[in-house]
Amino acid sequence: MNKSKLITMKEAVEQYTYDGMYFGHGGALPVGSDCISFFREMVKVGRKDIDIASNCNSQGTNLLAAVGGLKRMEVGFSGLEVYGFANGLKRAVETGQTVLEDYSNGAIPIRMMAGALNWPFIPMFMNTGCDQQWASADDPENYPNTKKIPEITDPFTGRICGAFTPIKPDVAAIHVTMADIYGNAIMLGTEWNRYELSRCSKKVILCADKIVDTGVMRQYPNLVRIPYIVVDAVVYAPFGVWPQCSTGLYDSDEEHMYYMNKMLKTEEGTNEYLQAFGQYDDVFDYVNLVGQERIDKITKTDTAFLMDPYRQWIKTDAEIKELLERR
Amino acid sequence: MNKSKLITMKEAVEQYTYDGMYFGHGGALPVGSDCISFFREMVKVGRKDIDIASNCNSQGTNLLAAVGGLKRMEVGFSGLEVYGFANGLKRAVETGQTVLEDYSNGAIPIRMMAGALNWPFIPMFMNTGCDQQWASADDPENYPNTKKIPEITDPFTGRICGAFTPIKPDVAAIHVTMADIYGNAIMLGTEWNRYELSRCSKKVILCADKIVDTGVMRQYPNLVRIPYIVVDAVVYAPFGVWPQCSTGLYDSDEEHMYYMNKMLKTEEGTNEYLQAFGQYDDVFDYVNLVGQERIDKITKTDTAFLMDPYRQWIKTDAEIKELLERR
Amino acid sequence: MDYTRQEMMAIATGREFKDGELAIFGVGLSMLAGFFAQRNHAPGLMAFTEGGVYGSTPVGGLPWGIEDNRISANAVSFTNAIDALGFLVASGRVDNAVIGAAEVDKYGNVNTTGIWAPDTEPWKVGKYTLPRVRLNGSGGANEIATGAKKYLLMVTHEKKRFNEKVAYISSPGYLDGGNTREKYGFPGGGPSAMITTLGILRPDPVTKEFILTGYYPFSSIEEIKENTGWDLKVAPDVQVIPEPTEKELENLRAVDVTGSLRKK
Amino acid sequence: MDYTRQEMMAIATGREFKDGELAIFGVGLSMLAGFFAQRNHAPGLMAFTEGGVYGSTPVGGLPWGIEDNRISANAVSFTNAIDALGFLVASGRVDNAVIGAAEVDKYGNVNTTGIWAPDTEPWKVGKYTLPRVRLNGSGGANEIATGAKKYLLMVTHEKKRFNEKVAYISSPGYLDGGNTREKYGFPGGGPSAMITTLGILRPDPVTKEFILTGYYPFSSIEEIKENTGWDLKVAPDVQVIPEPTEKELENLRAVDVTGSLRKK
Repeated sequence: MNKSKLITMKEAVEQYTYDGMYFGHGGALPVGSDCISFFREMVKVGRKDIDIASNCNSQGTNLLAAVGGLKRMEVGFSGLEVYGFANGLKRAVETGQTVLEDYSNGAIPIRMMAGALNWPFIPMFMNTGCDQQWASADDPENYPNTKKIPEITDPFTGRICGAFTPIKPDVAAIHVTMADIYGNAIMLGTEWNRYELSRCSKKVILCADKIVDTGVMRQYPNLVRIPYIVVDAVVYAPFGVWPQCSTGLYDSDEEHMYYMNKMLKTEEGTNEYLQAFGQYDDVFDYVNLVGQERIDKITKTDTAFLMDPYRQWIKTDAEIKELLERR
Repeated sequence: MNKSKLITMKEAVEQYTYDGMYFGHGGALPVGSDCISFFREMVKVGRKDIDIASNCNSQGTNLLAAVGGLKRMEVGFSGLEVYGFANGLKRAVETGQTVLEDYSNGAIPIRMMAGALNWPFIPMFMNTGCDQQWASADDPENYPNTKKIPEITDPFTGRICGAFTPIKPDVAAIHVTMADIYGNAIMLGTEWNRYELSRCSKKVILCADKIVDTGVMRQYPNLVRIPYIVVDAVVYAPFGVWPQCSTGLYDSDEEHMYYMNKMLKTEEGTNEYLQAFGQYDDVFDYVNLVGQERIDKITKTDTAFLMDPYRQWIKTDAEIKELLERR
Repeated sequence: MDYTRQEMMAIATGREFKDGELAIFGVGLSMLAGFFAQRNHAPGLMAFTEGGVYGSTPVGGLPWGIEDNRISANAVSFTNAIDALGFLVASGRVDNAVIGAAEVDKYGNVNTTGIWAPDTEPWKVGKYTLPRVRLNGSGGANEIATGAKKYLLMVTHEKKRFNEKVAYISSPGYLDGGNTREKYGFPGGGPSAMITTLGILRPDPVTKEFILTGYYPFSSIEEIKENTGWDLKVAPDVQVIPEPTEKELENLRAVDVTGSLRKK
Repeated sequence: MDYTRQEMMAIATGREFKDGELAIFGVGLSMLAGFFAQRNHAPGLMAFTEGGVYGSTPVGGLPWGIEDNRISANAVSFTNAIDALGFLVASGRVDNAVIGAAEVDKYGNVNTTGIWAPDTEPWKVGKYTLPRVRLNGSGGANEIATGAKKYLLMVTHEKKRFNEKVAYISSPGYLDGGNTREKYGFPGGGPSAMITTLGILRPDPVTKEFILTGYYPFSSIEEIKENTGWDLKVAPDVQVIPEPTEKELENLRAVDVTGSLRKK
């Protein structure tokens, strides 16, 4: 723990992502914490043919699909909950641009855990006896499919269950509430699949709403569910989850959620959206784009008190800029 | 979350434990947090024929074995680390009183996780190709044994691995640093297997060093790895890990660790030990038995600062007595 | 009394929850039904979300999603998806739950994945063609369908949604009826009722076909049969479901602060 | 220079660790060797414990156990056993590790489980008889043996501990040598060295039999062969292992604050 891993968003996307990679993101459900600004950056530099292991669609995958960058996706839930269908992804799937392989919300994180454990396969009673088992978008000619989730016999009781493959992404970008420069991270709110994802991916990039001093880790080591040893890079990503919510820091931006999803319905709308919200230089510039008015509104969150114990350790923008320059 | 689950140690052992039960405990490693005073109470009331799933021996299992109450144990590590062999358990195994079925420290928690998931079996590459697989204390006549960890073929790659049974104890007693009366709990220090154990057991009793107000849970919900819904009873267990350590609260009592283990070497020594340290009425009486001198020594721990954020929510003994009386 | 069909459905659903049960709800309607039950008659109902949010009630209106800050503001515990969907739901621990459906069939199988052009459904053509309309996938409903001791289907009663056979089974009910579900060893017991905007259907204990067991004061057996895509059988003891009591309506509306169920 | 055999063994072990490696040590000797390496030449060595204690160094002396407060006082992260032993060790992520042994054999198999009366060993009699002396079991060493990319065996060099075949394999080395280990698909590569109080043995690349590759200034090939229970082969390029440098000894003793290795 003797080397800073803090790099810029631009550097992270340049150095760690590439066309055709198998990518994992996390991630609470559609409206919860996900590394949305990391997806924006990937879209900005035109990453394509991305294969994604996703516990759940978010505005990030919705955007990547809308620009045609998403080749394939394994996912449990492809909508936006109360905000409706994810129009960008929906369009990509219906036109055949994105191959969507369906699992459930429970199966994806468990397959990531199995990847972290480096297990050969996992025997389970979920996703069987239904079209998650019988229909395979990767192998559509064979229905009912017997290879996606093959049947296996429990050697102890003789019962039949389904065998699942583990997930081991090449790269994962993970939103966290706070991270230090070494890669120790604290998440507030549900972890969803982020803990398992940080262990099953070959490379891990943290997108942190706040960069904090390591002092907070030593005071609250039980909160540090992602320690430095599994992390390759740390990115300062203020409002990186916007327009979705980051527990403790800001609420969902309802207006923008609807607006963004509406725009992603068509190619033209997507271009228009990117003209307005895809043009910025760095994260500081991006925060200006989000704008003070929106920020004032979304940071009035009922969950703000959850951040109180940690405020003394938060680094200012000036300090973060200095840390980046000092490298 | 509308009902107090706080009961006394005596009530917990009376109401939830029974001869012949399949019991889980947790538990860091031998010298770390385990519900030692719960074991003392089980010994006091003479529980016997206990079958234990244990990630690791501790002074609790060492004591239970020493009095002949341990029928069988599945365990990863049966010693006391730098303190040497666990003499009570060692004696019980060598005389054939306790059947000890060996697994590793990794396999036991994973089997508990599989129990929590209610999986049929788990395929792994650990504990195979060695006597954990070939030697079964439950079925000693068959060596090499093919039923304890049978071979199974990965349907995706054809590789051979071992199939393990899940663990689902009837009852678990779990040491936690802090619990509220509803059963929400915070652990400081490594969880070891306690999280999985709280999910795989049919009944769960928390043994808490401190009883706290629910306010601490609402301030630090990410620390609450054991929520009320999986908990049946909460017991106030001050110095409940003594002579082992409870991170944030007290260190190992080195002198007593050696002394206790030395006494457990023989039946006579065990009786003498219980004369001195097995006679008390309730947990308040037990704290007197531990004694102020020892308490002063072990509470001077370098980990004390880890408790600082939570002190304002800790209930006093008087408040706890009132909560117990008010039922 | 003045109430909407949606409110009747939410109250009828809420009545199925008993005090002390372990329960999981999705967002929207099903969460309203659950928190209504907790407020009305089941104060000890233990609810959690798919992501492992425990001990909380929504603040500031219904959450936009189940990991929204509105459900996170007063939690006692945050864990993760494997905890909630794996350890608690898929394992068989949950007592009761609610799932929604775009399409259901007479054995309680649920489709939330896609709509196919006629006669292009995977099971008809033997391959997995692209859906005409991509829906949301199974989400956590598959864990509920395979793991919950029992669960409720909450569906707007329209003919296009109630079919002899669903295009795609996202979450298995009783599959082809009878004991065909048993083959898969699911820890859960299967759907105990379809609670709709028109009435309540429950499975025949042997054939597992859903039959009409209750209708609302404002609906009728005839209306329900007309809006069901299979030849719906009617239970000999079919009953009129009591309309909401004043207390029930009051409690539901206290939960539905934004009045989302009152829109007709 | 004045140093003990235990100190030589700890330093020789520490030399095997490179900067930036992910490593796991047990308590006692192996932890001393590891923290010595971190202090001496591998400041970026990333060490953790079986229970998931990350980023810490011992305070107040060597820990009594690996979850002792002495190793918990300055951690940056506490997780759990599945994280450490499952996700990091058994999975194949760990670069190097140290395990101890009560008994080893010529293929690097380790026994830490029991001592049997002569000719009652399970593999000789075809049943699992009671051990004469019950030892500690495999602990987390089995995960290291099956999962670590490579690992070191640290053993006091006595004839009774170095046998043709161990009574019980607690943690597999190369099993019967050659490619017999491969059948089990372990993610890890097997033991890379036995570092003893008398010298260093390494496996032959083909037969996997451990042969003598180095001895200390104070030991000899003869002494080592005499203290080994199998017919120990000697590498053609066997070397004298450099004695501790002043800096090494200083750094080791700074870690071994209680002088536990200086006791002869």
